[in-house]
Amino acid sequence: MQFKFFGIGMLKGLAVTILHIFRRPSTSQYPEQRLNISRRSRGNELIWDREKCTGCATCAKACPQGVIEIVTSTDMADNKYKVETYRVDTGYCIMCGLCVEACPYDALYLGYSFEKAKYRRGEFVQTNDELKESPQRPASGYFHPDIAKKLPKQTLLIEKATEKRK
Amino acid sequence: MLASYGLIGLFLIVAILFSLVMIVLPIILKYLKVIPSNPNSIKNSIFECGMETIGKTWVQFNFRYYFYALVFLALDVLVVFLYPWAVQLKQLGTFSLYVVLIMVGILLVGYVYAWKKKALEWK
Amino acid sequence: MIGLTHYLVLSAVLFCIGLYGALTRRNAVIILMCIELMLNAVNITLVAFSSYIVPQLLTGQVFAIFVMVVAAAEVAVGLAIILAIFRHYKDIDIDNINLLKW
Amino acid sequence: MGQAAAFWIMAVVIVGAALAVVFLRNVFRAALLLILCFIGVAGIYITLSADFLAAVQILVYVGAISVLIILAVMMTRGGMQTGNPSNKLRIPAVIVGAALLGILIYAVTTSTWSISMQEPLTDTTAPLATQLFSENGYILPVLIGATLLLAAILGAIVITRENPGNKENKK
Amino acid sequence: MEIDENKEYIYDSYQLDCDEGKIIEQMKASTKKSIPDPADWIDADLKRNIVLTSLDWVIDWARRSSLWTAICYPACCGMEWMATLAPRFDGSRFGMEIMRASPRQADLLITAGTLTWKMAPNVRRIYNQMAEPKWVIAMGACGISGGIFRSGYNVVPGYNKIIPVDVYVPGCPPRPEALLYGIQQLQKKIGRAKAVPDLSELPNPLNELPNPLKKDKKK
Amino acid sequence: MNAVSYAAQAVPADWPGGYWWHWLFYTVVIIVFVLVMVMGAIYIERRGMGRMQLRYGPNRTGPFGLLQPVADALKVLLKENIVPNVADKIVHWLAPVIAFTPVLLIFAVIPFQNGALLTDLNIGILFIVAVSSISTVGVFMAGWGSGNKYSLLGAMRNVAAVVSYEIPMVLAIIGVVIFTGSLSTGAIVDAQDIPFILVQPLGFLIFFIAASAEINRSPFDLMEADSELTAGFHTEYSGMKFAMFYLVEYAEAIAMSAIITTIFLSGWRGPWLPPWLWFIIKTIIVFFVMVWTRATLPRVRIDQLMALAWKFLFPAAVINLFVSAIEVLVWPDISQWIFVGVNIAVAVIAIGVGTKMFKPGWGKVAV
Amino acid sequence: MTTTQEISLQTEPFVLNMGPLHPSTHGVYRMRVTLDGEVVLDIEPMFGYLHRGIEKLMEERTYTGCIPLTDRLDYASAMGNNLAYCVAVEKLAKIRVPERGEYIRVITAEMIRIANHCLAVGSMLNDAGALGTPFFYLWNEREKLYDLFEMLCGQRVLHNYIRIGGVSQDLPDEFLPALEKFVPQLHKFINEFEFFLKQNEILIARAQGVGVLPKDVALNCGISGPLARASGIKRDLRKDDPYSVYDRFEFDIPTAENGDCYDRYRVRMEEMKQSLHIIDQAIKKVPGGPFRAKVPQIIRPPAGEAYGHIEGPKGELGFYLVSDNSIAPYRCHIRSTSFINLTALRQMVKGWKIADLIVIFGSIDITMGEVDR
Ligand code: SF4
Ligand code: SF4
Ligand code: SF4
Repeated sequence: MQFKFFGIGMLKGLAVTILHIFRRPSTSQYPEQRLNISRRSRGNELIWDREKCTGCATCAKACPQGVIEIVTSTDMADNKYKVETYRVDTGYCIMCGLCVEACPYDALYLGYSFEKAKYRRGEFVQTNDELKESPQRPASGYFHPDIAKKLPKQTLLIEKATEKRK
Repeated sequence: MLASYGLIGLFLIVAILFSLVMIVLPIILKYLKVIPSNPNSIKNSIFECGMETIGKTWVQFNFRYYFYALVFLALDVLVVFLYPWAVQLKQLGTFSLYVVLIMVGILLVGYVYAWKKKALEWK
Repeated sequence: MIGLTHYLVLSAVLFCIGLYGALTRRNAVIILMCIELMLNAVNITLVAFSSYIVPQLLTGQVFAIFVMVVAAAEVAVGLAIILAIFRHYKDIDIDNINLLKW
Repeated sequence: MGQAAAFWIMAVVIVGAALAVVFLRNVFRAALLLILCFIGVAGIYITLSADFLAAVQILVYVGAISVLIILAVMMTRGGMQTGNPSNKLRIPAVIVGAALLGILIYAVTTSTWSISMQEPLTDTTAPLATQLFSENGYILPVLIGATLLLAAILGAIVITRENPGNKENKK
Repeated sequence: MEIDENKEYIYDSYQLDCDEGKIIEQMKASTKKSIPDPADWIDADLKRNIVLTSLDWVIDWARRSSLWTAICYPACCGMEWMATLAPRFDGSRFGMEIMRASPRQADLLITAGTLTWKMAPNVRRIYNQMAEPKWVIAMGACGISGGIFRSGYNVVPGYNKIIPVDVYVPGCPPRPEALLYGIQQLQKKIGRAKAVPDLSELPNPLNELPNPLKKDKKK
Repeated sequence: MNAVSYAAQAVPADWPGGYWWHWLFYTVVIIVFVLVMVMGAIYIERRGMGRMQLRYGPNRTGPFGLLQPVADALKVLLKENIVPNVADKIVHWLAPVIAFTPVLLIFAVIPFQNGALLTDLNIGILFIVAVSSISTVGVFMAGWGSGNKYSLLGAMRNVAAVVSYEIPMVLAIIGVVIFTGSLSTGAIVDAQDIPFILVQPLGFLIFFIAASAEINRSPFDLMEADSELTAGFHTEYSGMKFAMFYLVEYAEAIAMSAIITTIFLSGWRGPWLPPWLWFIIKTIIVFFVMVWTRATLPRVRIDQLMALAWKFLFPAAVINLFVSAIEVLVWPDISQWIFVGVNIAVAVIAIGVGTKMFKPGWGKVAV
Repeated sequence: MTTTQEISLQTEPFVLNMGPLHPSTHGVYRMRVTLDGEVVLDIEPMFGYLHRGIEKLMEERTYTGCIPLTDRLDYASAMGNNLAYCVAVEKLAKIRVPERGEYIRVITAEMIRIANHCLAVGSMLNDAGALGTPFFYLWNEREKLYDLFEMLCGQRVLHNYIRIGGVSQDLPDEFLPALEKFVPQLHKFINEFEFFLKQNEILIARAQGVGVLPKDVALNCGISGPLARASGIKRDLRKDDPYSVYDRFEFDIPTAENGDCYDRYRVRMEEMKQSLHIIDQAIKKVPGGPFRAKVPQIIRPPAGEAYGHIEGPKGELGFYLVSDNSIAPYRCHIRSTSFINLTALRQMVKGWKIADLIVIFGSIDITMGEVDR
């Protein structure tokens, strides 16, 4: 253990900390200042487009969790599957996005919003129409580049820092 | 002089009362049902990272502190002599400085001995 | 009015409590504490005499300081002995330590 | 008036604490009450205008000696399961103590003391220094005191030191 | 003091392990049903046990604005929990940067991570040792339902099996903002509930649980 | 002169017949001062550390988060009280009282302004040192009385720290006393035409380090090192009892800042502003330095803590003491500015030599 | 060995429980520590408080479906786990990754290395008692990386980005410019941080010479990564067994001799610089073209076995996969770095103080998810 002169290293450290007081904090004050999250954000919900869905259940197969539960009935007139129930338990889903990647008909999106805290466990189970896209439930651009283009640009901490340095 | 210590004594009483009130207040509030209180045996058991304690709780402790305390005691008594000396130094003159030097020197022998015998080492 | 006698009686009481403890207790640490009580009793006497009989001289207070020095030395060595005994016998009950009873 | 009140409070505290030290079963609490007793004695010193001594009392007794005692209590806890029993000497000790107390109180109350009418010194620190360190002061006792402390340190370290040859019979 | 290289300074742990196993088995057996969400209890019958009702809002405000958290971050959600406290999101703005390692001084248990059965008695114990009033936020899919590991034999499917959960925050892991949102929901709840319900009077499965302490006594 | 300073001077120490008023006034002032300053200290610490760590710190509760300490205090008051069933109950309950009372007593002799203090004792400094040593008994009782291993470890560490740091601290004070020739706090402030931080730089350093070790401030906060001992000696404390220890921690920090202000920073003296304001400003600055070091430095280890005290601070304090004594005896009437130069040189040399000689800690125990 | 201690008294050792819910056991590690006063006589590690059965769960998921599971192994550096797993599967199924995919992988792998070291150094300093400040500075940098990861794959922590045969999505347009901005900034930060702490006396006293891991012990325990390099073992899979396109980059392997906590700290800081160097080179060379090989949604590798390993941020991270030509691995075993590095803990801490135990433990840099799996 060699020290040059006792206290020099500590003084250096003290200098650094005191200088940080004069820097702008990197905090974004959440409820008021919101960050633009990533365009590909995997928010905490699934969005399902009833019109586009063919009931092929590729998503359910791709899901490693088995979160998606699809009940279909065959509609004889159209010679198509008709989706009767499409149930997702978002309290169980891990937002991995594999189902979205798998869906061949672009009928499934991950949500863009993340403020989904609930008081009750039961509220996480969502079925059919609760899964629709709406202004409260925007879709994210994960695996959907066309949606990603429309979403606002992500705020980056790096840019904040570099701007300040200039 | 007693008057000023009287002030301190009275203040001491207030200080003790103040801190006692701070301690007793929650008990009163508990009976007013402002503070919840649901003791049970798990709650009242010892916290040790969420596990039960292993072995005795009140373990016998390390002897090593004793050496520090020993040297501390001797030096603390030395300090008692130094206070009046420091106050009166200008009037007492150089002679007292020699006396104190000798005195400190004597005790420093003990200090050095303790150091050499590694009593001041923590192992 | 509080006079010298009050202090002396207080000191006597304290001394006797200490004495009783030192004679009857079997726990070595408690005995040491009792000895401290006795020394304190003596100190009270010294200071009381000093402040009632020679108020301008402080001789008693000087003595009291020396008593404290002695007390400190006594505690240091006494506890060291207790610890040494404890280390050997795992016990500090004076009655059980035959070594000192010869 | 104030002095009387302070004296009686302190006296009660001291005697009560001292009795508790002697009779309590829990050694740690006894040590705590010993500290209370020391603080009471410091109060008594203040009523006797010995303020420097009172501070020293707290500094040395409460700050140092009691720390040592508490340390010893903690370290020797293994031998303390039995609490604080008294030995067979109880009755003789009561007799001796009571007799001594009687004699002392008799002596104290019957003798006449030449009480000086002078006011006690208010600032005791500087005169103490003069008494201790001036050329005709108590220099030799001071140095002897220092030597005593030195002896105490050395002795205590030597006593508590582990004797290397001793290791076998311990295990 | 010497350390003997070959000596094992370890207490016999076999018996302890057996005990631990028994406690876990008992716990598994006794927690077949999950504990109902406290939101239901409070809405159902709000027991106002406060005399000074006019001071309610002050009390709630105080409790709301200083939620000290107990330490419990078993797994990955702990990363985002740290990020919540870190400069970018700064949970300290809400007065909750003080993490008390001792549950006695904590108000909020944020269960940031997967709970295995082996861990369950400990978490239960920590929760029990917290001083009331206390709240629990189940963070992440694992906290809500066992998440990705739910199908494993060893994972508790959701913290609400063993302790009552006040707020569930979904995500795997939830973003710090999502957690902060959850904390705000909890704060709202503290304000709304006026007083904390007296847990002892409610149908509380906690009361019927094995007591790990008693088991240890026989040793 | 505004209202507060007028009030402070309204009751001089020797106001005839005003003994009780004097006592009542200063009792109230001290308690209010301590409580307000503790709240302020908590706020400063949390906001200051926040800013040093690139974040804001509490800013939601009340304007600028100023009510945060109030909310904390209120919440803690309303928490459940838990007493462990293996605890020594009386000791457990009394420990906070024992820890808190001496801290309040310290303020009795600290001059807020010229003559504005509860009482100016002849032995003021000695009183402070003596009283503050009682406080550790409270910590000790807490550690013992809880019956928790972590608490006990914390309490033992506390004893170790106190045992080690009291001596250097006292010796540093004696260095100051040599210059003033009095133990009274008022006289010490009066003697500081130059703040003693310049006259006694080494003494100041020693005192600052020793003080922060005595009151468990980081980097010496080993008693409650939460990364090692969960919460140290107050692991088992909840509710108001815990709040008392929290209060003690900050009240001690404020007390130490006030003492440092009095002894080394010329107390209430200063140009332009009213004296009591100077006193408060200086106290806050010293406290801020404590926060600053806390935010920067890692924690030392227990053996390093002791080594620092015994092998570096103690010899340095002795050297400082005798250098001061010789200076006072050799040049009794010279301007103190000379001492400033000499003592700074001595300090630099002492630290330099210490750097060469001093090895912190011995690390591993031989196995 | 001999005692140097001359003065001592015997005390009875006592057992202290550290963890699972202890502030500095990085999750739920539990040790029973036998203490003599403050000195650690022995520790008994206890595992399984985060045993989540990842290896077993992988046997019932498709090969792609396993990727989210690998994320949760070492959650401090999820991208590295993805990569290691995909490397193993590609070996098993003999898939070649296109150039662009390889470069993206290298960039993300180095980014996660930086992020991981930020956390490792920060939490070690936090354990040493630096009350958050260095931790938060480092975390601020980590946060910048999180931003970039989020831009790539929409998640901050558990990325699930690297896929068998490439990566899941192409780089967004604004990614490379942002990364270019980040590199000099991190350089600047590292310099500032070294100024902040490198000479700090307390840190040196706490970390230098503490918890020495001798070279032979490290080799015998199979230690890898920064821990081994701090003990003087110059071993790095990126150089020794180049996977991906690492052979095209120039970089050094920082090593140190003493193998103490301070060296581990220094090696990690140096590695961050080297990673930046690699990123710098990779940004300039990223080719166009496809980012992912044509791989069917559900792959069925031929029966056989493969071991794919990479130099993860914590050391060698390997996946051993056995396939029986079904859609899910027949057996998967993970050579988890943290677990193997942790085996050295007991030898490192014997005889140190309890405070050192925390620092040494912090300096190993483990993630419980990986230890217990
Ligand atoms: S996001 Fe993942 S877990 Fe959730 S439904 Fe889709 S595939 Fe399943
Ligand atoms: S994969 Fe797409 S189309 Fe098929 S069932 Fe799922 S959501 Fe519908
Ligand atoms: S919810 Fe997801 S991120 Fe959180 S602990 Fe579980 S697996 Fe990890």
